[in-house]
Amino acid sequence: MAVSWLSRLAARARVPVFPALGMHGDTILHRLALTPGIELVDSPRHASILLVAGGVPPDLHEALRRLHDQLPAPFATLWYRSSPLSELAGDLRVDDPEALPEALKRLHRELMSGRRDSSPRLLPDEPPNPWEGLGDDGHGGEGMMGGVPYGRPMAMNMHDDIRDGLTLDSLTVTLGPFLPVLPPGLGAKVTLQGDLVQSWVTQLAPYPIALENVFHEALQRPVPIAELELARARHHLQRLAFSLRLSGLEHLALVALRLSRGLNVESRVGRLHRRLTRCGFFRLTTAGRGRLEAGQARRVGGIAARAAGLEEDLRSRDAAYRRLGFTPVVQRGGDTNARWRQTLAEIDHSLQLAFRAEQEDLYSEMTEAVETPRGPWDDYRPEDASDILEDLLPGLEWDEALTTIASLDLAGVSEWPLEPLSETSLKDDEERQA
Amino acid sequence: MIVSELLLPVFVVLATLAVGAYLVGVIDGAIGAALGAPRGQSAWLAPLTQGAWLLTQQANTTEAPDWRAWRLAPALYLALAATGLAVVPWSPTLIPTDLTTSVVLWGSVEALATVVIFLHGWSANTLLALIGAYRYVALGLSYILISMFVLIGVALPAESLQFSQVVASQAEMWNVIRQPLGLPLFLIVGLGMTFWGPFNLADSRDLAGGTASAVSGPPRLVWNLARAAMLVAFSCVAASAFLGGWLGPWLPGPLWMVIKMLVVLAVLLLIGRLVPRVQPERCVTLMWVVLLPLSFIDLIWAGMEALL
Amino acid sequence: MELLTLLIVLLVALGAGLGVQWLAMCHQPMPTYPQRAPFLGGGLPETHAWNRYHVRYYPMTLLLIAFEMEMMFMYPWAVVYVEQGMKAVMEMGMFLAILSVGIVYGWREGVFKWQ
Amino acid sequence: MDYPLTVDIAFLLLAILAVVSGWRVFCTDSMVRASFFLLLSFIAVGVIMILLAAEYLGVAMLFMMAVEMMVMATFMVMFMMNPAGLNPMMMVHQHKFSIAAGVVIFVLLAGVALLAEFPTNPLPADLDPVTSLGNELLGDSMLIFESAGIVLLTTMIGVVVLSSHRGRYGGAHEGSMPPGLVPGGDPAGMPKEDEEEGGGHHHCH
Repeated sequence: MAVSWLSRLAARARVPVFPALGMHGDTILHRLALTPGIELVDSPRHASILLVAGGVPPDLHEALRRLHDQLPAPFATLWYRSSPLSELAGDLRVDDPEALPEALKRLHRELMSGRRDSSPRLLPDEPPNPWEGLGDDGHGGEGMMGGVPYGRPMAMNMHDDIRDGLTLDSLTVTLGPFLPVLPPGLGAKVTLQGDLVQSWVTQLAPYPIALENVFHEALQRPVPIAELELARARHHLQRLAFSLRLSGLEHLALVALRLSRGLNVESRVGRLHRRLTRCGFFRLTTAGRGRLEAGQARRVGGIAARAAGLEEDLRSRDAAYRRLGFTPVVQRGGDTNARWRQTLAEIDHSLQLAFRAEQEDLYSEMTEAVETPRGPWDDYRPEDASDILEDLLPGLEWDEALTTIASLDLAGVSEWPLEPLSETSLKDDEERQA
Repeated sequence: MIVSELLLPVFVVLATLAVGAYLVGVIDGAIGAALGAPRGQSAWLAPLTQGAWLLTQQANTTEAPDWRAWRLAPALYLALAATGLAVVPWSPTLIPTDLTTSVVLWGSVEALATVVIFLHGWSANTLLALIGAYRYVALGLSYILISMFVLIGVALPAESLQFSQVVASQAEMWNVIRQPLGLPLFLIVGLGMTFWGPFNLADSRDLAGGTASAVSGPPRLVWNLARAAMLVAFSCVAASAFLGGWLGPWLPGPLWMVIKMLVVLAVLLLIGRLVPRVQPERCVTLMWVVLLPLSFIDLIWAGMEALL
Repeated sequence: MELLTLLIVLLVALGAGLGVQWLAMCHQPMPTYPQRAPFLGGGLPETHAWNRYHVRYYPMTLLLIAFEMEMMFMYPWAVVYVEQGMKAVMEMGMFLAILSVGIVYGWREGVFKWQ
Repeated sequence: MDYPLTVDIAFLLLAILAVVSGWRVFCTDSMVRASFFLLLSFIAVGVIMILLAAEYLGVAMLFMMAVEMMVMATFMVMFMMNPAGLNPMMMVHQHKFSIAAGVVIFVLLAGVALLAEFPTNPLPADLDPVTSLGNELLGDSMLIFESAGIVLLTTMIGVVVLSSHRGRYGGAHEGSMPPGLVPGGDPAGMPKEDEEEGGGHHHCH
């Protein structure tokens, strides 16, 4: 009796969803973040549903299995535009973004009421190394530091520290590809000493990002500049939202997402910029780290380059843009802080350009190259640059390292454009709930 | 006699703790909704459903945790919150624990909280929880001095280390006016103590939940509850130290206390949502180089004011 | 009586905290090893996380111990402050001035930064 | 305010707690546990002090020890192999000597406690220990108090000198070179003989 009452209450809770992102899965997260009754959580231990969004490449299936097994029971897995792992072939798959929130909620309710069993464990129940009954006293350890106590060796690799030279233990772990604070798909082998990154080796490049179709079209025929610039602003706003959420500014992240969803030529970003300045975003969370050298900045391109003072923008070669009086915005500094100032300045700039371009009904004229939000696309698409992290991150504290990664747009550009989501207005989502 | 001296105070403390922790959830949800979070179910129900879900979830473990410490830490944090709340006077006669050194006892609750939070992160034996634990120690050891200065500031005019005397000394003017720097500094201490908002270094998003990243189910429920309870205890202490505790016209003392406690709570939760997380290194520098000198000034100000 | 109240409050809170965890867990099977592995976004650690953790702020902690020792003198001082008047002001002013030298020195040497 | 039985029981329980947790410090494998067992032992002693009407000292004990044991735990973890005690180990050395020393000290202290004639000097009931402590600090003990301030300042400076790696003029491994008085000039306040070894360009005039 008491239990059924408890589970009825639990069924009405916000659905805690842990997203494991596959290719192009991040767009649905922007939508879920604005959906009532859904909570995107940071750790699989805090979730009752594992949402696999987007296709997961086969070489990541093992990592996905590990992640799947880390959710505490009762939990379920939902596959959004992704084919379930072979063991989970019977799982729910949803392809329609409209139906996703309802499917998540139904799944949670079914789990709570016991109508659906918890997802099965995929990996065998074995310790990383056998330990029971082994070693000096039956728990796998040998001597002071040796053996595999409780299944794992102890940390004992004494590298000299890069900052103060104290020789203490360092920890080597592989992170990702499903760590929500990293760009989707990024995996790395990281050695930490204390909370300081000693070395970072990028093992899995982040998934290529899909840009809106208008950037692909711009390489074939003139496209309306207003449309191009709005798409650019949308991309940057979504990146900004990710970083704001990481910094604990949930409400401003939602402001940025809402802005990006309802973006039109009349939209302005000045208010968001002022709110960010006032709450101390630039001073408290993003100061002075992650500085790119000119060479690195050029390699990454786009915002990162211009934030480092390089006036490189393909738009200034386009006659139509020149008619609008376009000159690239640049910042000095090239650090995390400068990149976010640059991002906000460029969003603002894009919206102004879009406004004027719409009034004059201007089309882009240059079709051999286009400046994408990710960087210049002329002969080649912007390529993955995540290996610069190997030079950039050592010596940074964990939080600084993550804010630095969040401020950089490193993934390459996918050859396929973004599939347009059917644009029901945001209001509908929210009103349907109320 | 037993009822009025023992049972009533115990009941008051425990009830405040439970109801207060629930209200933290409600107010935080309401503030979130006002700031634009998508509106789902009513804010009144949300903490209950969340709690119910945590009760039904399986409790996670890690490969080789320090079992006892791991399970003790949330309970100890809750017990510390209860201890902190017990020193708060509700009226001139209703004071659960009226020690002559209750201000110092509150200080030791703050110091022990650091130990407990560290223990919660350490004993999980996972990387992200460990980083959270050590980060919190940096914060905990930094705010403790500020808290001491600020609380000594309120003890000066009271000529006592007893919260009831501190409240009584504010009969003419509340400390929030008399020592204008005190309350803002103390609020920062409170955010640090509960690792809330800008000072959420222990359980932050970049660590996937930090010290709580490996816990689920009932232990996580107790941990969240304890955090909210500590926020309540802190608000009560702040209300007695700076807002004149039970003092106020027309209404009975305990009611004034509740009102003031809710005001402090709302301010804390609002700051928690509006300010981004401070980077650990900047946080330590900020505490020692900016806030500590400010708390010096607060003490000197309080001293001058007390003599005049 | 006061201490008894405090003790009861403390024990009830502690007991409730432990009880909730224990009640829900006493009839639950041990999670599988893959579930118990640390969460690193699908990645794996090579070793246990417990290690000789390189704390980056250790000079600050040592400075704190020295400073805190001082601060314990300030509580009794605060109680007699108004009674003693200017004498108390002078004494504590001198005392704090000496200590602020320590803080300023530490700050100049970068003690509050990560080592 | 006379309830001897409860106080007696409380004292006994706390004393047992203090002794047992003090003993556990040496049995446990984990440095963190050892530190916090010691903290628990101190807390028990602190509460006993509160029971003995030394309220301020008791509470101050809780306060100080919480901070100190926290710092001790971080350092123990930094400097001990196998800090979490994943493999069992023996932390106790020189058994015979320490047992003998322990017994001797226990006998001495117990002897003092049992045999000494404690003065009976009843204090007025309204005496507030905190106030008298404060008056003492501002009275006869002022010199001691201020010298303690100087000693602690020395401690602080010593701590910074010994532990801080990052100096005003760059990292400690580079040698702390003060900047020149003119831009790019020689380090200020350095003895002349430095020029003989490093500064070859000084001779080119």
